[in-house]
Amino acid sequence: MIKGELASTFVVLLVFIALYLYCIYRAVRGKPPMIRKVPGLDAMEEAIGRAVEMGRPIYYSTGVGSLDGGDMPMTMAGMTLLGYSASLAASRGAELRYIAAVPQLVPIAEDMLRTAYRDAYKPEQITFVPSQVALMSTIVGTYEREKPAANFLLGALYWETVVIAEAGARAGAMQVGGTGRLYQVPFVVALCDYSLIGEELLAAGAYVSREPSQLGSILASDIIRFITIALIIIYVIGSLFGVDASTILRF
Amino acid sequence: MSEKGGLIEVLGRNYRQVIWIGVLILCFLPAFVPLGIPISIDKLTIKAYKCIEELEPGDLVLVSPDFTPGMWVEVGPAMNAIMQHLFMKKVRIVIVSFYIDGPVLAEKILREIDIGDAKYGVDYVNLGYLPGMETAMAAFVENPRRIEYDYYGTPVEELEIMKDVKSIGDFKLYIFACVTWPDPWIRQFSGKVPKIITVISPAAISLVMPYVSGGQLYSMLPGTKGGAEYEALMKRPGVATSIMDATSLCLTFVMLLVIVGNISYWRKRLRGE
Amino acid sequence: MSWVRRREIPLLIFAITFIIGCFGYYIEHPAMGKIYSTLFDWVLLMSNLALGTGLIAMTLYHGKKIAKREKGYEMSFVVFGALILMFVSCYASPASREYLYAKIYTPASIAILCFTGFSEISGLYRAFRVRSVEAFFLALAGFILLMHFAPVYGFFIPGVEKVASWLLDNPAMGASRGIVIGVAIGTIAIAIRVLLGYEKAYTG
Amino acid sequence: MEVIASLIVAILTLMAWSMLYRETVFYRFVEHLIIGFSMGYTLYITIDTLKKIWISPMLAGNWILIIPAILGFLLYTSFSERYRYLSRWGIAAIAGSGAGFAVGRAVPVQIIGQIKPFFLNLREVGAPAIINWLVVIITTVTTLAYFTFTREHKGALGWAAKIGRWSMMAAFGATFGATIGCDLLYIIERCIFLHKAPQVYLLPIAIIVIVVDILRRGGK
Repeated sequence: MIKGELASTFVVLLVFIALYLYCIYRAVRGKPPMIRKVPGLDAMEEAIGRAVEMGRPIYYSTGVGSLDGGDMPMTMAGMTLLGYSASLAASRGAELRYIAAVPQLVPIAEDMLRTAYRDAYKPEQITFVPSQVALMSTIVGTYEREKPAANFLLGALYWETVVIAEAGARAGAMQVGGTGRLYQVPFVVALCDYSLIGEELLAAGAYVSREPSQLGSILASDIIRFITIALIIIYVIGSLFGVDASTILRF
Repeated sequence: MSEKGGLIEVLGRNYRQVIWIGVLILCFLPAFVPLGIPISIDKLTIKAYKCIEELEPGDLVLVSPDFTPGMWVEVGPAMNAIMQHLFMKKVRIVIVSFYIDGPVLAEKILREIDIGDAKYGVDYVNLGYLPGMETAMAAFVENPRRIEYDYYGTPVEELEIMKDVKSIGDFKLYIFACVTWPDPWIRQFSGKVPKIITVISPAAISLVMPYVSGGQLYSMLPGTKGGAEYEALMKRPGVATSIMDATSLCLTFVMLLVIVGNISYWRKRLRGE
Repeated sequence: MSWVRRREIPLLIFAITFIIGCFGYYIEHPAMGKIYSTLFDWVLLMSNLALGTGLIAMTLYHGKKIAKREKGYEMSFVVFGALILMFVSCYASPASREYLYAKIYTPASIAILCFTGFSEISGLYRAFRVRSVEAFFLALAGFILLMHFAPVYGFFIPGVEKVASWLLDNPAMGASRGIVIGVAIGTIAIAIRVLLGYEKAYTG
Repeated sequence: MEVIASLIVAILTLMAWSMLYRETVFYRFVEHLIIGFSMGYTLYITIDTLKKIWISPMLAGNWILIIPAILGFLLYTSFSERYRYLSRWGIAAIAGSGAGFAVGRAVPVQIIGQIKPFFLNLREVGAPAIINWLVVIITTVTTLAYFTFTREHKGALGWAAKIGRWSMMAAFGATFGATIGCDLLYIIERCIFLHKAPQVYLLPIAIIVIVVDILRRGGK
C-alpha cells in the first residue's frame, strides 16, 4: 500500500502528527506552554492604534498566493491575521480594507469582515484585482492617494512584495510584513518596519489567539525542531565515520 | 545659503524621485551611446566565438530561437550577437523553432541585426514552428526535409538553400536558445550535429554545465552577459553591450547610494541627532 | 434546517479532502490514485468558479463609486470599458486577441513590473543603512552581490565572483535550509490546528 | 499596425512611469486600464477553462461534476448576510486539499530532503569543502534555533538565535543584491524600446510636461 521509498518518511509524518495531538491534548488539560514575544505581532496592535489616531485606513493584502499546495498554510495564516486585525480595528473604530488578488479569498474575506464589522461593514472594504500586475498597479496608486496609516502584508507573497512594501513606505504607513516564501522574505525584512519570518507567520494565529490548545501546537513544533536538529547531528556523525545515515534510516 | 539648504531639504524629502531619475538616466544613456565598459570574458564565450570563426562561407548552420517574448531581455540580445556573427561569416542559416513564439522571434532578430546582402531562400530561411516539442525534434533530426512549407508558405522545394539539406548531418553547427530546461534539445541533437552551442538564461547555467563538461554541448553563452562578451569579441558593440553598460552603471550608482546613505546616517548619528 | 449552520460540516469537508490530499501522496493503490486526481479536478473547477466572486466584488466597488459619484469615479468607467474591450476582442477573432493581449497589454504591464526594479533600488537605499550588527550583515552580503552582478567589477576585481558564489552556496544556503525546514514544521502545525477547528480562518 | 501598437505601448509606459514623479491622472488611467484588461482576459480564460473541464465533460455524461459545481456556487453566498455560512463549505474543500497537498510533501521534500545533503564523504574531499560543510551546518542549526518559540532567547539558545539571525540577514542581503541585477534588466529593456523611433519623440514631450509641473508647483 505505502510506496516503498516513502515508508520511513510516512512513519515520521505519523509521529509528528501524533506529537501535535498529544501536546494539544496536554495543553488543553491545563499545562499551556509560555511563548516568547514576537515583536511583529505586537506591532500590529500599535499600527491599528496609529490608524485610529490619524483617522486613516489600514490596508491589508495577502499577495497573489492562493489556497492550493505549498501556498495554503501561509495564505491561511494571513487570513487568520486578517480576521484578528479586522476585529481589533472594528472594535476601535478604524477602517480596514482588504485587496484580494485571488478570487477564492474573496468569500473568506467577506465572511471575516462582515463578522468583525457587523452593521458598519461596507462592501467597498474589499477590492478584487485579477492579476499580479493589476495588484501592483492598484496598490501603488491607491496608497499614494489614500496615504494609509498602516500596511499589513501577510501571506504567500510573490514578486509584488517589494512594490507593495515600498509603496507603503512612500505613503508613510507603518508596515508589518510576513511570508514564508524564501525569495520574498528578504524584501519583507528589509523594507517593512516589523517582519514575521517564515514560521513566525505560520505560528501567528496561535500567538494572537492565546488559547492553550493552540499554544500546545507551538510546543509540539519546538519538539519537532529539536528532532530535526538531532537528525542533522546524526547525519554529521555518520559523515565522520563515512556512513550515509540515509542507508540506515531508509529515507 | 538658505536657498541651497532649501534645495537639499527638498531633495532629501523626495529622495526616491531623485534616485529614480538617476536610474532612468543611467538606463537610457547606453541606449543612445554604447559605452563599451570593460567586462571579463568567459572561456566558454571565447570557445563559441572561435567555433563560429572557423566556419567556412557557405557552411550550413541550424538555429532554434526557442524562448518566449517575455524572456527576450534574458537571452535575445545574445542571440542577436551570435546571429550577427553568422551573417558576417556568410554561412547559410536554417531557422526552425520548436516553440510557438520562435518564428516571430527569428523575424525580430533578423530585423534588428545587419544581414548585409544575404538573400532569403538562398542564404537563410525561416522554416517556422514545429509543434510537439521533443517528438517534433526527433522527427526533424530523422529527416529535416519533412517540412514542406517555410514560415511564409513557400514550398521548401523552391528554396535554393534547402537543396543542400538532405539529412541532419549536413549541418556543421546547431545553435539553440532556451530559457530553462535544455535537456530535450541536447537529448535529440547531441551526436547528430558535430557541434552544439546553447544560448541560455543565467538562471539555468547550473543545469547546462554538466553537459558542457561531458562534451554533449560544445559551448554556451550565459544570457545577455554572454551576448555582451560576444559583442566585445566581435568588436561590434550592440544591444547586449548597452544592456550590460546600463547594468554596470546602475549597479555602481546603487552602490554609491549605499555608501552615501551610510555616511549621512552615521554623520547624523554621531552628531547625536 | 439548523444543522446546515453547524461548524462541523466545513470541518468534515476539510478533513476528508485533507486526508485524501495528504495520504494520497504516500499510498499506492489504483483506487486511491483515481480519488486523488478526481479531487484535484474538482478543486480546479471550484477555483475557476470562484472568479465570479471576484468579479462581483470588483463590480460592487467600482459600481458604487460611479453610482455615488465619489472622487475619481471617472476612472471606474475606464475599468469597465477596458474589461469589455478586452473581453469582446478575445471572442472577436484570434488576431484581435493577439493584438490587444500580446502587443499592447503585455508590454504595458512590463512597464508596471518595472516598479519592482525601481522599488528595490529606493528601498535598498533605506535598508542598507548599517544601524545594527544585523543590518551590517545584510548590507555587506548585498554589496558583494551587487558587485558580482555588475559585469564591470568582474573585470577589475577578479575575486568578487568567487566570494559572491561562496556566499550564496554556503551561509545563504544554510540559512535558507533552516527557513525551509521551519516553514515545513509550521505547515504541519497550521494544518492540524485547522483540522481540529482551532484556527478559525474560514469556519467562523 | 505595428507602429501604432508601439506608440500606444510607449505612451502607456510613460504614463505609468509618471508615478515615479508623483501620483497623476495619467497613472490613474493606466492603473484602471490594467485592471480592466486583466479582468477581461482572466474572464475569457476562465470561461474557456470551465468549458473544457466542466461543461463539455458534463454534457458527455460525467454528471458527478455537479457536486463540485454546487460547492463552487456556494462560494457566492458570502455576499448574503443570511446564507454566508454556506460559502465555508466550498472554501473548506479548497483549503483542505491544499493543506493535504502541502503537508504530504512537507516531510519528504522540505524536512528530510533538506537534511539528506548533510552527509559528506569526508575522505573524498579536501579541507575547503569541509569548512564549507561546517558553515552550512552551523547556519542551518542556528537558524532553526532562532525559530524556537517556547523558550526565551537567553544563554546558549540566545547566542544560537543571534548567529542564526545574522546568517539569515546575510542570506537576505545576498538575495536582495542578486535580485536587483535581474529586475533592472526589465527597466533597461523598456528604455531600449523607448529610445527607438518613433517612440523616442515622446520623451521630450514627457520631460517638458514634468518640468512645467515642477515649476508650477514651485518645488513642493
